[in-house]
Amino acid sequence: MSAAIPEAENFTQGAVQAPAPAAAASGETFARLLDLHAADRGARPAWRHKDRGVWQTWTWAETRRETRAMASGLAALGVKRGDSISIIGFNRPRLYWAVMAAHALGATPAPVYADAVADELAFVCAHAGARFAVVQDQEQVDKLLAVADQLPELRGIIYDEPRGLRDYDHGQLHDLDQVMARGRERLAAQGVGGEAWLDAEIAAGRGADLSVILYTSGTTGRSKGVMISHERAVAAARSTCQFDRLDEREEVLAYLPLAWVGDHYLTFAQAMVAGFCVCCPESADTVTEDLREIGPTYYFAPPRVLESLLTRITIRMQDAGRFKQWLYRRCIAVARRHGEAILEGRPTPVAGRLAYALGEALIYGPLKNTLGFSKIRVAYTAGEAIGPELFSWYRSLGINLKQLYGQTEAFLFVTAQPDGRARPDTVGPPAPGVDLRIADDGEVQFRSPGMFTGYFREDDKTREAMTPDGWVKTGDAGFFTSDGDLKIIDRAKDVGRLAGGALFAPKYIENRLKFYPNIKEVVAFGDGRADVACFVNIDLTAVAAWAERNNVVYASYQELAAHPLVAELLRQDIVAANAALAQEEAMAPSQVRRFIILHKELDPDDGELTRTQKVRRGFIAERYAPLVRALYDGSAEADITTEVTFEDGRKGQLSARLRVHELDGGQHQARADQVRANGGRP
Amino acid sequence: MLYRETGQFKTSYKADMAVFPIRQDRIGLAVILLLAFVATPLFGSAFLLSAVMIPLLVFALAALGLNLLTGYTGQLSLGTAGFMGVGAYACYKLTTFFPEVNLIVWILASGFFSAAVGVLFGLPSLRIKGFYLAVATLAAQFFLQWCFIRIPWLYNNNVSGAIEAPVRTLFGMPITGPHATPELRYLVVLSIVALLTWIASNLVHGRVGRSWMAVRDMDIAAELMGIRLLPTKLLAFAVSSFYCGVAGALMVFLWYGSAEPEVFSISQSFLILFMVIIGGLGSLIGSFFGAALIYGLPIVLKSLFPMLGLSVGAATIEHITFMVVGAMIIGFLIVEPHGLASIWRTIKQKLRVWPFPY
Amino acid sequence: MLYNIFIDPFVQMAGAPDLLVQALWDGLVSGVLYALIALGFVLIFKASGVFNFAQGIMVVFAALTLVGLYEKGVPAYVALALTLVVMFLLAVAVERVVLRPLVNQPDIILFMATFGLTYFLIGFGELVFGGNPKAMITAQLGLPRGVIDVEMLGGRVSFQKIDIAAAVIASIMVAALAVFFQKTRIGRALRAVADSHKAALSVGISLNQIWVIVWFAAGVVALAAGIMWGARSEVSFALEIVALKALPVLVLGGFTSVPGAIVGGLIIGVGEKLGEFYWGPLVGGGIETWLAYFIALAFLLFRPQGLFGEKIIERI
Amino acid sequence: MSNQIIGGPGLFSRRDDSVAKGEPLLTVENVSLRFGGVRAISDVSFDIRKGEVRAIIGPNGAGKTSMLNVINGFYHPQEGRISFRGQTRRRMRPSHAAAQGISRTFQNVALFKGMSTLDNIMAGRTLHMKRGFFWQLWRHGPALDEEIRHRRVVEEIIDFLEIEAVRKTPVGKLPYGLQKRVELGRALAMEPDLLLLDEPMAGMNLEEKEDMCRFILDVNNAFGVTIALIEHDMGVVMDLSDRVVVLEYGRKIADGAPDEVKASQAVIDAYLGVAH
Repeated sequence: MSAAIPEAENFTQGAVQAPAPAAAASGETFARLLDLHAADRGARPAWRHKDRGVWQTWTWAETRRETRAMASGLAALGVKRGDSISIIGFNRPRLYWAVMAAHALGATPAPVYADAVADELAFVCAHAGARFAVVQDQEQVDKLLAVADQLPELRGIIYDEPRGLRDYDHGQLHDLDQVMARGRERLAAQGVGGEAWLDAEIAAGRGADLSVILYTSGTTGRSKGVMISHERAVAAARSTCQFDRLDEREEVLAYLPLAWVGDHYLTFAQAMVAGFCVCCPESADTVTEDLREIGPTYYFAPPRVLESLLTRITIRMQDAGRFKQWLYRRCIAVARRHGEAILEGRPTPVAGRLAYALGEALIYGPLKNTLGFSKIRVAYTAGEAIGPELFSWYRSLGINLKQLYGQTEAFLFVTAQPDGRARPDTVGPPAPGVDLRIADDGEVQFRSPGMFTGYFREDDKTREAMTPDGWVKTGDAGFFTSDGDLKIIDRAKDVGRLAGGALFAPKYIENRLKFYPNIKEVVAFGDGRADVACFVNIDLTAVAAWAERNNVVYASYQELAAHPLVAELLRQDIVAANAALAQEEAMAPSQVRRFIILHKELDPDDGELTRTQKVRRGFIAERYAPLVRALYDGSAEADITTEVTFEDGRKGQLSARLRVHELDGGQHQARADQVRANGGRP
Repeated sequence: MLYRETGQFKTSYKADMAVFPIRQDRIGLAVILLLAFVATPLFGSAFLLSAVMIPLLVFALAALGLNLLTGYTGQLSLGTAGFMGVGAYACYKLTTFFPEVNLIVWILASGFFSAAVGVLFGLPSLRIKGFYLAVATLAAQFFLQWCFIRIPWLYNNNVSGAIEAPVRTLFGMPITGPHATPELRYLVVLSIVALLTWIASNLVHGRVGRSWMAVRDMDIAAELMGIRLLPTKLLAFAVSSFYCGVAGALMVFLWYGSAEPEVFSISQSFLILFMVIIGGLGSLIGSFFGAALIYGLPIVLKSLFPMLGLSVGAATIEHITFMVVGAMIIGFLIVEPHGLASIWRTIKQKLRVWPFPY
Repeated sequence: MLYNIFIDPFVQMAGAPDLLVQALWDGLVSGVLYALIALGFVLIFKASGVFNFAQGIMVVFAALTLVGLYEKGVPAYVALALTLVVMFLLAVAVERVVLRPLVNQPDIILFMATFGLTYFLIGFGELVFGGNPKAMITAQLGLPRGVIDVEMLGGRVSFQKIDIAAAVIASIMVAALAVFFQKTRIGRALRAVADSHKAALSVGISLNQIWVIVWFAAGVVALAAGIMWGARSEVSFALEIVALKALPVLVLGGFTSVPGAIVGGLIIGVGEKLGEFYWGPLVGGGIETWLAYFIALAFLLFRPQGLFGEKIIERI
Repeated sequence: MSNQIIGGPGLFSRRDDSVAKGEPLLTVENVSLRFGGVRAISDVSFDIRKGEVRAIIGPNGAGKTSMLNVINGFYHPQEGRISFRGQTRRRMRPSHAAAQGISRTFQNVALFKGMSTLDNIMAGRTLHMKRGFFWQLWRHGPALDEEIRHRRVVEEIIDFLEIEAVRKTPVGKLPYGLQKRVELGRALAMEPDLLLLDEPMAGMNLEEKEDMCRFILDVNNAFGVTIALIEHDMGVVMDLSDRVVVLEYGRKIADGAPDEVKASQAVIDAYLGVAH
């Protein structure tokens, strides 16, 4: 930790080498952008990492120096132009630098999810044809070694944290420190691996070269390698940076999986374009405090993160004193009334402004402070539909939270909500430079600056994914609202029809239900059926808290889920949701008639969810076939036995007898009327 | 609630190990210092300065000294007043021997004499602990007080048997004797207390403080980790007595003006012990709180009765004060055994996590 | 010099044995009083683990109440009875207000609490009965007065009758306590508590009752001590200082040993009297105030566990 | 170098190599210990070789902890000799033992309750802090620089033991398992040559035990610290230790490799003798 990391006071140390003349190059590459930043803002912080208790900080100049050392070191190991390099681990500066180092050498980084189990890992690495893998620690090394036989092309593994690896056979295993040390020596010397040589390598990079292979989370079947070229990636990032006026002053926290397009886009591509500072948390279980310490100005969170955060807030507030609770409720009420209007600069009564200002001083300010949101200028959420309540809750606090609709194939941005016109139910107008159209079957199709150049080593799939006239099929069904915003209802292929012929959009229904804090996951069925029924996962945090307050005793998740009172609890939510559905002509027929509370949480390790926590409906349907049958053959309960994978990878059998809960029509009709009475809100 | 810590991240250990890592705290401290050094002398009445602030600071300093010993190192001492006396008499002898040397030099120097005495009576602490150690310190208390009475040399054979602060000047202005202005006396006391408090915080935040607390929390473990008990404890005794000594000197020279041995009696020791307990063992700021409360309370009571229109004899008030102080000590121990400091910490914590309860 | 310290005093003793006897006697008598005060400490410490700093004040308080009541026109014996009642109420109050809320707190906290109690009692006593010293109502209580002069060892040694009475009463009291501890159910319970609280409950007495009882017992002892003391000098809070002498006594005797308290008391009493009488003059007298502590201190350095305590083995 | 393992430059630079790996680092010869009449240890001899993990096992009250106390000078045996790194000694103060490079953890956690995790481990560095009192008065400047140097080392340990999340938490608030870990950290901070662990896994659940085992092994082979440990969990002992010495009623009844010991009749009797 000594030499490499300067303490804050000697930030500006180290001369900034002049970058290679960019003129020589055709098209922009990230490698050349790094040189530019090192020249333009060499002394500004580029990367921070909470390590050894303090935020170790690297300036752009230092980042460039480190990256070059790594590049030269990797080259010494035999990394060549066109190689692909797997990058596996949690958010660590040196893993991002590995990406940059690869760029410098004209190699292609292919990040892999750190929590991927061994065979997923094997598939991705093998498919990417990785010749080298830069990994975080022993855990990843072990996984790779376990599947080494499936990776014939793998020449070497470079690890960042040597902990526990000293006794391994280092034939193919390299310590990143040594690799970089080697690199420094080579840079110092002339000839191959020297500064000049490396500059040449960088200059040799073409804008059309691959900048990254991003593997889709694979909602359906095996994941595919999305190829993004330098020039397109840069173009996309630049347009969105302008869109949100992001500049070198931003601070962001890199806490999402670095193999995910969102993270690669926000914390790598945009940072490399705008030249802002990226901060990596100390460890997975300190993210909350680290977020609070850093106070990002630009923030991205998937709906489920925001959701669980709000749940935690609510639970914590329930332990507060009577006065505080009262104050909190009052202020939040005020925020609900005026918050968004003030945020969007719409006219607001003076009294409202005053009340809001008071609330800001008493509640919103402190709240944002304890959450680490005080400095947020732009925040996005995407990946899933977000509950209207949830969405406007955050916005009403004065957090500029917006939605975007994106795809790996588009290198994220397809649509994005501009400041001042964020709606909870739509995803906004096309992002700058993006052409958007709706096919006859309702599928959304686009052409965008960041558009992918194809699926790696899978031209047939590429062809499937594109229309003959060069538009990309999103596979999502949606339509434009009157004010030109896109509204996504579901996966195009998932949109089916009820036996009655009415439209059936499972995801839409599921999201409706998921907006209730007690419900974690929902899987809706109904395609070709008479009516809609669903599986439900309880949200442990919320329901457990509820159980505590109502002293409901339980020993396990399974027991809690099976508890009749819990069933009653969820029934009320679902009735409410039905009432809301009843409001919309298209959706009225798809009110939920029956539900089963699953005895286990749906889990990526069991293949029930994708790594990005999307439900794999088809898979679940066959895995839980008996239950699905029970939902429709009118039986009151059903037995199910499933195989589960434990934390440590062991497998086991889990069986249970689950009740089928009926919802009689009349009841929620009544609710529906009542809802209509109180203005459509459930 | 007042705190806005988001974005206050540390990029260096220096910043991380600062005594006041949070910006809002630093601001608060600055404000307090400003009030103490500028506002109070400018706008404070003579009564406030010489009858409230100066005594308060002196007691705070003594309490701070005792806190270093009892609160941080866990060595119970009932001899505080004795050590204060040593400081006072040492200062008296020194300044009467060498009148030309600046009094402030002697005030600080006198601390070393009480430090030496403190070490002497700290020696038994190697073998004896807790209540047993109290005996050793009581021995000190009574022996020293006896010396103040029986050794005429100490008070230059004054017939009164008391020591009288001779007139001394600072930059040509008198800081002792009848003509010394309360403002100047106050500022001198304040500066010395501020300086010593800063030093104390340096000590407790570093190696020394850690070894003290280690000895307090688990002396055996501390010893097995190479912290040598005797030197550590003796150091605590020395520093503690130094502080008490200086406090004693300040008390006589910049507050009372003169003093009989009675001033340094056992009850004074108890009073300061109470300040430490109520203020909070093992907390610097607590010492100030404790001093403020225990010393301030009687003043408040005295002014309270007239306000209520009751004419009560001074003696009665004295008695009531005793009762209240006693009751308060018990009350505090029941409500918050860790004293005002801990209440202060709780409040601060609540403000930091506001609106959440934890 | 050395001669003055190490030889001369003993020459004096040999030279005037009558004075020596006198000194010894005086020492023994004050020793008895120290012992009585220490006894109160021990009772409470044994049963509730509380180091009761207020014991000294309880002595004064008891005496003050007695005299105060008498001055208010209550007949002596009634006043005595009433005082006992007051001491009982005090015990109850202490249990309710101090001990019960502070149960399971570290010893040091309880110790501090008794400091508070001390202050409260001082304030309270003075508020009710006035701060100025009072004379003990020895006669009214039918205690003997006057002096018995005995010709012995070529000199005249005078024994205050009250002192003899004191010694007698003290020994009766100790005997009574001994019986109480050994024979009665409660007594056994008390000893059980000293070992483990559960044990006490098994005897069928709640901890709180036990506390009340011991504090009351301590109160009675205090009253006795108060009367003796008042009879010799006068009743005032100056006694508080003297009460501190119990500390060295306990150090000598060990905190939990009744015989220790007595022996310790006598040693201290005699020790400091002889010291004052023979060595005091060398340093200008008045060494009584601190000699006791130095004796205890010196003793501690060699036997940290006290006279009757068993050796401490430190464990980790 | 941002992820340098503990054991690299900085930490453990002080490592003393007067004794070669495999040579006896500490030898106990005919040690007997009595409290008054009670015999805690009678005439026990064994040695601990540099770089090994040495287990001391035996039924409750066999004198195991007393043996550790003797080794690090907290108890003084009436008979027998102890030599550490070749220097023989009869009695010495615990602080000397510490200074010579013997550190330990305790059966029931003996952390400094009033301090944070960080301060506890920092306290473990006291031996290595040289700046005198008068520098401390000033704190800023040399004293603080020294503090920072040692903070670096401590942070390595915190990282190694994976307790970043509780760095600034008062140890009193930590769950038992973590407290044990912090205590290990404090002992490590002394950069010992010999580390005595008194029931490091007492009262832990399976997962915590596995972690602790991993840490102990890492400590042993990553920094080559010699370890002597008392443990009741036989499984753990057999996995961890190179050699085992068995005590019963203060006597040594067996000594050798785990399997030998397991086979020894005396041991079997001893363990059948007491409920386990």
